[in-house]
Amino acid sequence: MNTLMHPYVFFAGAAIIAGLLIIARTMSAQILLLASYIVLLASLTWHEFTTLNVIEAQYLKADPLTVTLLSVLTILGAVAAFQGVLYAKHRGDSISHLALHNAALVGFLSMLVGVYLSRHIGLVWAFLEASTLTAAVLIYHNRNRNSVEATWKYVFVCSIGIAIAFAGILFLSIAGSATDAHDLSFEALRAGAHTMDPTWLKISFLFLLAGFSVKLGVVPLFNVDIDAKDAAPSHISALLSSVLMNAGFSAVYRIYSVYSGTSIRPWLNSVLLLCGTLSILAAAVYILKVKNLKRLLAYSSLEHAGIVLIAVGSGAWFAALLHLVLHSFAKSAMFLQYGHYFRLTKSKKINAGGDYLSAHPAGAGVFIVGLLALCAVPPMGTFLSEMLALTTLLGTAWWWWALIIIPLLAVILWAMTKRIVSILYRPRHHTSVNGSRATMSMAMETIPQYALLAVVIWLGFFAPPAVVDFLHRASILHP
Amino acid sequence: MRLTFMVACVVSLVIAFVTSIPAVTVLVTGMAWSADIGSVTYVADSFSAFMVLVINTGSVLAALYGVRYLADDPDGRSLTESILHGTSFVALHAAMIGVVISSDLYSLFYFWEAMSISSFLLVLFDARQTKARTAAIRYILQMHIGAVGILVAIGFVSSAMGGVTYSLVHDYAASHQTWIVLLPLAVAFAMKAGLFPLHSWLPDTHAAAPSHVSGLMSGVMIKLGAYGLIRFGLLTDPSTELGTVLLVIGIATALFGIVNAIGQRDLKKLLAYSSVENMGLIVMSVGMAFIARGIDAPYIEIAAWSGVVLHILHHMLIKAVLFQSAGNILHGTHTRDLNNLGGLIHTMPGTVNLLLLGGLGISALPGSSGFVSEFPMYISGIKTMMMSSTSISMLGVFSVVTLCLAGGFAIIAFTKAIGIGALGTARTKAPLTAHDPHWTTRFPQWLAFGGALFIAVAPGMFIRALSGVLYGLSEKHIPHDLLTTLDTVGIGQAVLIIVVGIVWLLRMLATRTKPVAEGPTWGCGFQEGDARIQYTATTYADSTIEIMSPVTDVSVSYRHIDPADMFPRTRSYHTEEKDLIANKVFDPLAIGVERVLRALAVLQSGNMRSYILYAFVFIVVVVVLTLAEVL
Amino acid sequence: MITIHHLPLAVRLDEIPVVSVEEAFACINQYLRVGQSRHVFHMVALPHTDGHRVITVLADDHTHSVSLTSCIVRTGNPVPSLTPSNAQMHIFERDLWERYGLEFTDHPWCKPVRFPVDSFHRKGIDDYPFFRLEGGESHEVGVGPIHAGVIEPGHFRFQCTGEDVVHLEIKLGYQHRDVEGELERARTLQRRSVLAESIAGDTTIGHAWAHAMAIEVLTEQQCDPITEHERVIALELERMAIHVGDLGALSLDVAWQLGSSYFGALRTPLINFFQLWCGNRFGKGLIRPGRNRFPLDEERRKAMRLMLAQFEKKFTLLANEMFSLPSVVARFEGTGVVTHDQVAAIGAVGMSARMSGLGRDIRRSHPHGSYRALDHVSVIEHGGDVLARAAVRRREVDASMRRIRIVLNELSEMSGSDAPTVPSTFTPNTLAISAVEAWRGEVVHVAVTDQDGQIQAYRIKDPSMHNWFALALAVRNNEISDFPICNKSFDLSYCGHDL
Amino acid sequence: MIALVVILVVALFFIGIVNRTKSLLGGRVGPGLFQHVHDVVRLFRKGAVISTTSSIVFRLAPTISFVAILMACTLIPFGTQPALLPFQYDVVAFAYLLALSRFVMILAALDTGSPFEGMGANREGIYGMLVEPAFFVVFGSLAILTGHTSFTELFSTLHVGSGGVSILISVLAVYVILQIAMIESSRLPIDDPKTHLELTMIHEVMILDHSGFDLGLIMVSSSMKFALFGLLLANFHLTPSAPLWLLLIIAFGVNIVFAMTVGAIESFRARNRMKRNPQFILTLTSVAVLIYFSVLILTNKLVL
Repeated sequence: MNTLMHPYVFFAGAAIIAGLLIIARTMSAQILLLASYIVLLASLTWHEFTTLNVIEAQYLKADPLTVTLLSVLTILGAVAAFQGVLYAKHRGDSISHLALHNAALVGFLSMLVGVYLSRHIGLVWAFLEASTLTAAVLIYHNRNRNSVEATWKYVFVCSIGIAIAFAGILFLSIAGSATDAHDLSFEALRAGAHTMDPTWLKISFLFLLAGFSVKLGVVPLFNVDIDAKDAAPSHISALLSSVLMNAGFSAVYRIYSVYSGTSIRPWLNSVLLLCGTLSILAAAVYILKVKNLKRLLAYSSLEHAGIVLIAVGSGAWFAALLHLVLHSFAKSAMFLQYGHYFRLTKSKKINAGGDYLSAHPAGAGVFIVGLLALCAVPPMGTFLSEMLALTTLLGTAWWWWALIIIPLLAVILWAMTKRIVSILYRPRHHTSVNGSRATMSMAMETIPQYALLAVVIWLGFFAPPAVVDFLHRASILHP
Repeated sequence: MRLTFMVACVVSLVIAFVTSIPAVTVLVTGMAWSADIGSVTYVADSFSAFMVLVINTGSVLAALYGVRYLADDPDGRSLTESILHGTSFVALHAAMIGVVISSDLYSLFYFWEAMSISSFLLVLFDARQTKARTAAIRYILQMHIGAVGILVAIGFVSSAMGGVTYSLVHDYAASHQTWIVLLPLAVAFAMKAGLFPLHSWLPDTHAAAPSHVSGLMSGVMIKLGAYGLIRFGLLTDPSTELGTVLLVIGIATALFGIVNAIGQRDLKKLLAYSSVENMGLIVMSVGMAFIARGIDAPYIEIAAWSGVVLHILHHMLIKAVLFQSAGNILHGTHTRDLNNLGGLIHTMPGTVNLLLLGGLGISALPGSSGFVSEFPMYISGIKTMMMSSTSISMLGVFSVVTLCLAGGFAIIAFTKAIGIGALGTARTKAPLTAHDPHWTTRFPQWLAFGGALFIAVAPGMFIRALSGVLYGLSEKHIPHDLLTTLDTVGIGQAVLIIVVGIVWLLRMLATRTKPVAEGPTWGCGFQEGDARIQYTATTYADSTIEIMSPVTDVSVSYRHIDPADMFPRTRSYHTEEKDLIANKVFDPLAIGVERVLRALAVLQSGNMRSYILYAFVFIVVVVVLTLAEVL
Repeated sequence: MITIHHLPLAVRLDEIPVVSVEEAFACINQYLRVGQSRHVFHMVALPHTDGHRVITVLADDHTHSVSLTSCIVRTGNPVPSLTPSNAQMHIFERDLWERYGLEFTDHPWCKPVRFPVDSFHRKGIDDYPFFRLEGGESHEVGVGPIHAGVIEPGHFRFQCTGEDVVHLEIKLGYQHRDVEGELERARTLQRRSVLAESIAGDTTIGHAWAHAMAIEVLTEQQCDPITEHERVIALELERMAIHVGDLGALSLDVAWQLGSSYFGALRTPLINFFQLWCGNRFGKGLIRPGRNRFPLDEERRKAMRLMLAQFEKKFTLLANEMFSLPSVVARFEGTGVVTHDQVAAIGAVGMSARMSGLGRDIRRSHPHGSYRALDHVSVIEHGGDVLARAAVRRREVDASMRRIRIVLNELSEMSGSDAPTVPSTFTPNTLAISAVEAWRGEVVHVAVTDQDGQIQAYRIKDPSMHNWFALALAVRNNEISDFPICNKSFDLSYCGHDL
Repeated sequence: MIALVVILVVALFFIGIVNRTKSLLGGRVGPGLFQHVHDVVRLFRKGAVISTTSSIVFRLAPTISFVAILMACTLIPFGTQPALLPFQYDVVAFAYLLALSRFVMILAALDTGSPFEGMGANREGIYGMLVEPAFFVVFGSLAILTGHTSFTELFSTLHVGSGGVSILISVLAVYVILQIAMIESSRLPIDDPKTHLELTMIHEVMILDHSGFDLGLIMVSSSMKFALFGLLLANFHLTPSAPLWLLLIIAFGVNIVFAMTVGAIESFRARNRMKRNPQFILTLTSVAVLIYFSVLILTNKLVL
């Protein structure tokens, strides 16, 4: 099995499945193919877990971070694929429409696998660019004006971002050209970084960060990400908010870990803090006026990405990774539940909701627990990671940043709670036509959402030491 | 709903039972209980054990009441809601116990937040009403901001000491400036305790919460704020300065709370402000104890601690009685507005009797537990007046004057609550159709009142039983004459109650043969008198509010009659009581912050060019900041 | 509009012009617009073939004249109200509305004066439509009709916000003695005089004199100067007695026990002099049309001088004490202020007007009897508060004392003549008006005779009619605990209102 | 025990003396000295009229109020003779028993649903609240001066003439306690029971609807309240060395003087404006604070 499951095998398999998906014209075939892809994904994850830190292709190697993110990807990918089928069923999409969607999904996920596995900065860049294209198909899935605009913008801005990142890579190679490190693989860079010119390094990091920010969904290029999450189907938004963000993180974090071996580490930290703080600020600003539930969730992702960057910047890497993972689960659950919300109210608007507790009791539970997770309060794991991040920050020389961040987090908490609670409790107008109630099947559909949220609690507080230890290893990229 | 909560009630009882046994053991043996759960150590010394018992009693009372209260709940609730409510209740109970047995800041923070969030979820019960929803959200926001204090303390202590156990906090305070760690913690605790000026969440939240929860929050949860202040005050070797600060804050809180209680016409808000007052008294007494420790006056210290301990007990029991009575009234009449009540004693005698007894108790009148719990506070105050230092003596004067003023105001507040709400004639139809709830609803109330009565007649016994707690707090033994004084007070109270009984019997005997006629209340012979000829909650408070206008915020909407207007048309008179601090400080602040943030939102243009521009702006900004050596 | 320059007057009914309602009302409005020197004396309605003939009597203080106008108001035909433009008209219009069912289209305060709202069924006496503050947050205080003191019945309804009174409304009319009806029905002078004396117990002389004057003018009789002089003494003595008594009552209400006891004691010699003069302490039976039944002979004049000398000494002492005692002055000052404008607007009369700078005084503006020769100077205060009212009383007591002394001196130089015999039939179809400045203010009696020379209508206006409203204004925005002293400082008549 | 007897005896004639003083000063003979007692006895024999609006609170209140005053009586010593129930800090209990009596009477007043009684209740609550600081500051100061904290111990060492320095303080304290007694009993300048106007009264208006036995109890309570303060004042003058008969004479003498003072005050001044009462009572507190500082200076705790 191990030998069989080489990344090449995976990519080949993925390509075949994608191809079959496009031509398969029956629902059962689609489901079968998707399931086989998930199995493929799972076995790759298992394979990489067993062969940690082994260079497999020239530039593909799995470290604990890769495996962690792959696990998340597998779980969320499975849920999203399942949800995608349901989504198509509810919308009554044609099978070809679904086929395209599924193929794009497979492609998208596979590209992210590539991002996670790559050990070469150029390769990372390439996989990310490729993920943009597949993601565009998924965002475009609804085929309405809104999604056209969002897709178009997404592709355009992503390209710009990629271009900026490419400039960053160029600057890096300029920095590296003066030294022996011609190879842009992470190992080579780490070995040679300390000999490079700090100024060039700084510039290249800036460009890389700015370029990849579009994937990570942080300042400065977060806007388009928000628009995309708003326009995409809810299960795709869930993926954009979780695994794609993880991919962005993976890229930025690996670069960061390379550069942090040099003298510019304090500068790197402060830039990340700045970037994180600005993200949280932006989230606070927009979340205050947001009227659209989906955008609310998207802005919340912006906030959490900011927290992750702050955790990285203040040195709480474990907290950063934990937060990233937990957020992936929590936010996915929320986005999936948003799908139910939309089905019940036929609207993205928060105002359209109300008395969700009676309309969809099971879904209301997801919203409540999800809200708690996103607000990082006990007994949610996010509480632990956020607390670790902030207390670590308080222990650094930059402790006063916390005085800016904490009030902003409070504002976000207030705004989110207010909106979600109003969806849950505010009595609906009797004149409203959106008085429909959830069906039993919808209640059953919340089971995966609860499962995701259960992971958030479990990982936070009852995780076995082995898992915690593995996460610890994953968060420390350079010994 | 009822069934779910019954499960919660049973779980709560189990928790109470399981935790009370070690707590009692600790109190009896004086040996601290300690256990490692996971990687965390939990410790219960005698003070924690005392708090555990307080929490258990309060929670069990609330749970018992809640079972029946929720059975009368008129709204249809979904299963999610029921489960949420029950779970949150149990979580709150457990989290409160967690708070008092934590021995490091991490677990404290965890339980603290858990306590906030579970109480928030409990408050959400009635969130279908906009007011309750707003109150709940304000509550969680303020709690969240407050809890940041603990977070900050964790940050400082852990970075400096490499850990956050209480002993490390102690070491940190000893080696650094104490206030760096104490101040943020104090903010968190003061927020929870509802200390002035951080009290503004309390009245709204208590009013919004279902009554069993209000009682629990007011009787128990806010006490944990005081617990935190005491715990960390003691950890950091309290000084006279710290004591003075707490004393002053306590005084401000007590007076502010009770004056504003008078202004309320919402029965539950009135009770909530009274809780603010009582927290003020407790914290004032804590301050007194710290001062006494600073000047090495053991008698005063013990007296002050006795006051704290007895008052925590007394307030927990009496507030349960009062809030649960308010709950009965709310269910019976569907209103909390005193201006709509009146005459309840004829339709809901069972509830009003309890309200009366509770009112006597909370006003600290002789014959009640309130009197014995304030008595040691007076002892410490008067004794402090007699100290040699002028400044210390004046602090004593302040505390004594506060106690007596608070007592006087409490009389006004609770004669208002009872006299306007329950006595007289009905002001609207609501009280006429009300009736007492099922007797089981009143069972926990009588239980609580019985406990309070027991404290009232045997305070000495309680203090003896809690000597371990007092020793734990002060490391000193209780002076003998303090015990005798308290014993005498208890006997005196018993005598008072008995003599009232005897005189009442004598009166019955004397008037047995006398003719008794019944007639309308004297109204100067006017025949068309109606309920309008009665003081209302608003006008009853008017004079006090006028005297105390600097600390109250009552807005009147009423168009004055012009002097030249000889024949005024009918007009209406409305008042609205707001919280001075919330209305004049926090709300403008929040609005200001929101306005600034909203102003920043212009950056979201939807224009793609500007999106891309941001990337370059970001890069340029970082470059500039780097060149300026800011980064 | 017919204008006559002296009082008492008698005017033939057909001399009073009858104009249309609009014209009459415009005329009244125009008359009153001139200023504060003019006010309404009375408004009388007489039955007419198809409705009522409303005769309005207006007075001008400067020109010492009285003007009359009249109009026919048809039954069931609402007419515009004068009240919105002249607040002082309200009580007269309400009176007409209540008595005769005349309807006013825009009367802002069309409420009963004496009877229940549904005055024809008269079931509930206490169903008065009080002004009220809505919202359920203020409360009402109702005082009366039975009061703690031994006084007449009347109900006061306060709209309170705590200790502060927002509005006071007064409901009187628990007695309905129907004095006016009795006076119309009475057939002998004797009975009429006795009835007139008991219109208001504390204004015996004032009402008796006004009545006597009305009869005198209807019978075209002249009193001799001695009688007129004696009546002045009686009127001023009554004024003194009541003022002193009220100062005592004010003291009691501020709980100044010395003042209450000694002012009470000081009142005694004054009313005891009436006992000496006419056999009872209230001056009853003294004044009859055309004559006084009891002469003020030399012996009584001496006794009076002596009494006044003793009284003056004690009174000055006690009054000085009262007006210098800080605790008393503090209670009086600024309490129950009625401003000059308010007083003018509601057409207050007598001391209730003079305490706020409005010098309305019949003795000066429309002098009757000996006052015509006396060149009266009114006592005027400007504060408008309880202190001003107390001060007016005190100064009027002094002024009355001086007046009595002057008149006493003049009396001793006069020689009497026989009293005229007053016939019991009157000039037919005549309207007679007489006015007396009693202690409370102008007492106006209007008598109308039919073609047989019998009294067809007898209308009395006690000054309280105007002044009750001043009390209501005085209490507005005051403390409710100050109401008793405000009330006592006006000391208005319940029965004078409820005729 | 002796204190209780003295209080009961004083209560018999106190109001009589006040009324007699007022009548004499007002130039009248006035009612007999024991008219008050006759009234009470008559009331005890009478039946009652009870408002249909009222409840058990209304009926129970006079009893509780009476017992509270009675209990307060047991705290007062007679010179060196200890009180019936002496304990440390019984000063607090004393004030709170008066408060209890106030509390129940206020509730009884509100129970009738009458505007007048609500008015009285409201005023009683506020003035009672305002007067307490003065009381506590004075007794706290006396505690500082003597080092004792119960009435019994306090008065066993403190009396006018116990050391020249404390005369000033005693005089001030007597003044404050006198005024407190006047306020607690709703007499001038706060209230005047004679006015008989519902709108201006405080205590009298609260009991408008009480009749028969209960009204009798209330009247007994208010007499006893006066006597209670009378004995407090008398205690300032009871020298421990004097024999009992002399002490009794002094005690009754002080009470007679007290009653006559009340009568005189009520004759020679007018009542305060209602809104000025809080200021007036606060002035009393400032006198109490003056006492406090004098005591601090006297005991060398405050060095200027």
